[in-house]
Amino acid sequence: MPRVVVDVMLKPEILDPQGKAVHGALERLGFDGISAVRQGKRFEIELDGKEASDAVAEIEEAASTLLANPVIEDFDVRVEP
Amino acid sequence: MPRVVVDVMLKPEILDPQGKAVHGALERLGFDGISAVRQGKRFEIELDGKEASDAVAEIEEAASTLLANPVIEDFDVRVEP
Amino acid sequence: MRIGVVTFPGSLDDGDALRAVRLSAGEAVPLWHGEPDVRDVDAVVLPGGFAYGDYLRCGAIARFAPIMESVIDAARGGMPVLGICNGFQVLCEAHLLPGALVRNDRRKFVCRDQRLRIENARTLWTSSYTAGQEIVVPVKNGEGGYVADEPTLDRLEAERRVVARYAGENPNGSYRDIAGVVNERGNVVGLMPHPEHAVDELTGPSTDGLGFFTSVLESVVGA
Amino acid sequence: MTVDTIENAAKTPDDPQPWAELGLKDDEYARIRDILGRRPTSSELAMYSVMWSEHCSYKSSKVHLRRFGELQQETSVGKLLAGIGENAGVVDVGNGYAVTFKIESHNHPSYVEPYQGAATGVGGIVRDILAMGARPVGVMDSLRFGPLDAPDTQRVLPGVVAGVGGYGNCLGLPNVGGEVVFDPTYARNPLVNALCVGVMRHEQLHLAKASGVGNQVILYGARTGGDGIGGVSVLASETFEDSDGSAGSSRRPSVQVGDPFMEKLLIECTLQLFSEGLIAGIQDLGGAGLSCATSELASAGDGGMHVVLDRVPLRDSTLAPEEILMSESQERMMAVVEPASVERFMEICRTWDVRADVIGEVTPAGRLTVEWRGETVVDVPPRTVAHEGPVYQRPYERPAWQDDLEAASPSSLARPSGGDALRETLIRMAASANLCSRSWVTDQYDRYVLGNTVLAQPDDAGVIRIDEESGLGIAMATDGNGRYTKLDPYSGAQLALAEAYRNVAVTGARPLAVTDCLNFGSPEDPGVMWQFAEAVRGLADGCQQLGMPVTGGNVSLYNQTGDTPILPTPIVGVLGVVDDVRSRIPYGFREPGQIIYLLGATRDEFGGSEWAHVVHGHLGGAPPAVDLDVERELADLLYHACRDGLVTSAHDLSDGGLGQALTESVLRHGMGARVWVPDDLDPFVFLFSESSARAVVSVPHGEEVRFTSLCEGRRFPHARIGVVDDAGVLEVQGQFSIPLDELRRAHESRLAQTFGD
Ligand SMILES: Nc1ncnc2c1ncn2[C@@H]1O[C@H](COP(=O)(O)OP(=O)(O)O)[C@@H](O)[C@H]1O
Ligand SMILES: [Mg+2]
Repeated sequence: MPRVVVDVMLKPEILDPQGKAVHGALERLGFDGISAVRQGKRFEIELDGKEASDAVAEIEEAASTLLANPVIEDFDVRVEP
Repeated sequence: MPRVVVDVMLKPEILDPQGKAVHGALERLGFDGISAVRQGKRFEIELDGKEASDAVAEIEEAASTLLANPVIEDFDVRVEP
Repeated sequence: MRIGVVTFPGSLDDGDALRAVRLSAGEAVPLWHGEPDVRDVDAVVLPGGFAYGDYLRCGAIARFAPIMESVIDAARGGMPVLGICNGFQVLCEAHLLPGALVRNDRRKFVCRDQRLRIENARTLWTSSYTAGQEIVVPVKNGEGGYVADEPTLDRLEAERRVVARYAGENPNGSYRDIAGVVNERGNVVGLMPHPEHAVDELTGPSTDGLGFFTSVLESVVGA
Repeated sequence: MTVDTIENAAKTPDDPQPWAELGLKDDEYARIRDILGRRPTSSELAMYSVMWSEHCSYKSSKVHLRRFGELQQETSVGKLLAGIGENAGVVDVGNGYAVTFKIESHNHPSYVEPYQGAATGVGGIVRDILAMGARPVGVMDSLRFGPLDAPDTQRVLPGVVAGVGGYGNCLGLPNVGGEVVFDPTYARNPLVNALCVGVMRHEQLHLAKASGVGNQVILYGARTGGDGIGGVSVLASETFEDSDGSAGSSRRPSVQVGDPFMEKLLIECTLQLFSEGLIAGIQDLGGAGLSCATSELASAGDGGMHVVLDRVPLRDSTLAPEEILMSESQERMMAVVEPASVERFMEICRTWDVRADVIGEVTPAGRLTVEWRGETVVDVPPRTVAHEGPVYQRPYERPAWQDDLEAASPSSLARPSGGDALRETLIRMAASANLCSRSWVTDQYDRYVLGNTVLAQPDDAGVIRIDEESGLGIAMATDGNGRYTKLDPYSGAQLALAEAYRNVAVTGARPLAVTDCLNFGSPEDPGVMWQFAEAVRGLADGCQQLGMPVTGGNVSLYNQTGDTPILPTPIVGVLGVVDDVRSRIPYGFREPGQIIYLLGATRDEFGGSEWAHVVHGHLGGAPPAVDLDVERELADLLYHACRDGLVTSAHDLSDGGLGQALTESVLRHGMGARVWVPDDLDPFVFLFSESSARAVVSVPHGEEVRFTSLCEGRRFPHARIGVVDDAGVLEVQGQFSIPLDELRRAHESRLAQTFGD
């Protein structure tokens, strides 16, 4: 079944407290060499029937109105094999 | 800079209220042909210096204890080009 | 004067907002999210809560509720609209107000009594206060951090459109301690704290919140 | 996939069945065969195994719990409208209003997945309250964790607190109280007990029974998925720790994810269904899912029900019938509806966007039958599933170590002497895990929503207004002290009762009724079983003495790690009525010049005390003496003092004694106090003893005479111990003084330091 994935991440200039907290926790666990962690959302959208490539344009539209708020977030839409 | 991405999704048998809400909203907005939506988390981990591939094993470990709860979530760790 | 309070599925503070309107001698009118328009009300309150569960992003789904089209039109036409907490989030999502509200910097829901400074006492919702006045009302949110890009923030400051600021501790990481903003025209106000929970000494930390409701009553009657 | 039908079962009597894996004992399995006259089908086996689990059948505790049923079934206001055995007890609070309340545990799931475990714990108890016909109006949470600084507490506590808040806040129910207690025995075995309270008019009461042949059985709410399958039996009958102690193995029960928004819709939808009179019987779906709801409804009603399992809407189409019957998917309810009302029922569900399906009907025969793909997979007498499960007389015996524990009196422990040492002790106690400020936790809970919260944290009890006009309200508190209970389970349970009772009374309310959650170790350990039996006996005797019924509750057993059980932890919730919430009493000193009185007698009592625990890590001796008659006198005194406006603040004394109560009272509004030690008391005993039946109150300057004559008239011990001032220090004359800032830092920073701001 075709699947479209949308990743939504906070824009770099917006503070990401969750990513920061994960970064801190990783360091406490002894992982070093990490320079930054960002946390965002991942949507997996299963399409029935429709060709995934046809749907991408529609989903781009949905991403910019609903799934992401362009004031604070960037998004990326792609068809997953 | 090397980047490792961790995707965390609820296991398929676990209820995903977030995905359900998004699915409903997409339908109300007139996007049809969608059979399911799942919403999960995406972590982008930037490494300084270190070879990403070396870090993956370590991050797999962290994912199972910190980023995901394997009782209800699956995760996927990969190096992003 | 008739003040409508919209109930979305998942609205929680609608009852409190209706009570606050009544206590300030307005006529409280319950409105349902599925109605096509706001009927004959003179002002609208979008209350706190978790409309549609708010699982995606607060206010993101409510913004598309049937009644919102009419609220957006009315707001553009100058009707007083107050969004409290979730209502503020809805107004930002609907682009009636600039900026956005994000997860609290402490990553926890926070409920506490909060000191606020009223910065602009000339909006339709704050005229009962004096500029610089400090009040105490509850704040309770999980995604109450107000953010916007620097130019927007600068413009808001320059145009005196910051309505209220957190005094004392900033509970959620809001940029420049912003607790509430108003649109250019001065009729649409978004506020993260909850004045409707501060209308009765018995159930709130103060009665300081009444001013928002008496303001709109006076301004519309006076107009 | 072949389906095990009753025909098939009759033909293949010797097919091996996994009854042991499902937690059934061999005699239990034999009994099922006996009841059915054949081997059970796999669906029947699933139903019996979950319904006969400890969690659902109370098989080890039942014989003891009967004591609660023997208590009087009325309060000082009126008869109970529903008691033990219903989803929740219902208490008449006057003016035509009734209140329903209950506490329930969700301990094991909260260890496995803290956020969701705690969240669904709140969701489950809210549905119990809703099922009685009431609008839920508030929640409370009683929590126990391992040591504050243990690594696992770092994982469990923030998740549990976020889960309680996440679910309750999203439902719009104010959180009005609870507890947070730390002890090493709760490491890997946290306790998450959630309480919900609801309000209705008398005539709105609904009961869980399926009566009226031909009435339709409707399942509504969320779809059924594969979550929590087998959870009940596995959770309640075995410890969830694997032998290697690791997390996340496959033997772990699966956990459900809650959808509070769905539950909010379910509440509003159900309340509308009630108000239009469309519901003949109703039951929430909780542990054991459909197995429980169908068998309990049928068993309590006319005794017959037919269900077509194919009509259950599924989230996962591959589920087998036994899985559908066992699924614990959240946010579902089952209603019994007259045929003529079905259409309107469906219409209302549609307005709320709630899915509803007719899945069966009430039948005359005394059988519960379930059909799947046209064949019968279940055909059982419902009573044998729901109400006539096994009952055990587990052996119990006072443990051999109990004598040594009692003999290890705290009297030999080194006590602080001199002002500096007392000062240091007071500050150390105020900052200790069990006594420090709970605001890090409670700030994550919405206490304002619904606009009727008159008192909430940090006050001694939550007070909720239920009638805006008359000011009628209710007060609620939960308490429990595992250390006291370990020293003496009988008195420990009574001390928990006494404390909750007192916490309700200090707000000016009249205590009416009790709910309880009994958290203990393995019932297969005779020592644990003795603790359990003694605690129940103590609680029942105590309720009888105070004239309060136990209206319902919950038992959670097998709380242990390896062979080590948790401290025996009976949590007691007391409900009180407030005639007019406008006269409620908060705690905290507010006005300089007011006089501070200590009510009640202070004795040298340190067994199980917070002081012995914090300073010496000691547990031994006897807990403080309980005298419930004196508790009642204190409650009565406070009620009258409150009604006549003679006190402006009141705070009960419990863990940490007077020192802790003073600390909290001065910090509340930043008022100082000058306190003196009565001549007949040692300063250390005065400050840190945990004698029961005491409270500290402040009296306005002009009311001293009236107040003292009230006490004298009742011969109730009272001592004038200090005065409120605005000097910014807590001073104990002749001993020490502490600036409030210093005290505040000690008391308020601990949890934030540990768990991060
Ligand atoms: N888990 C919790 N949830 C809600 N309220 C809590 C919780 N823990 C403590 N509280 C509140 O914090 C205050 C102090 O708690 P505690 O010292 O245990 O009270 P007390 O000793 O009077 O029983 C009380 O108002 C109590 O209800
Ligand atoms: Mg108390």
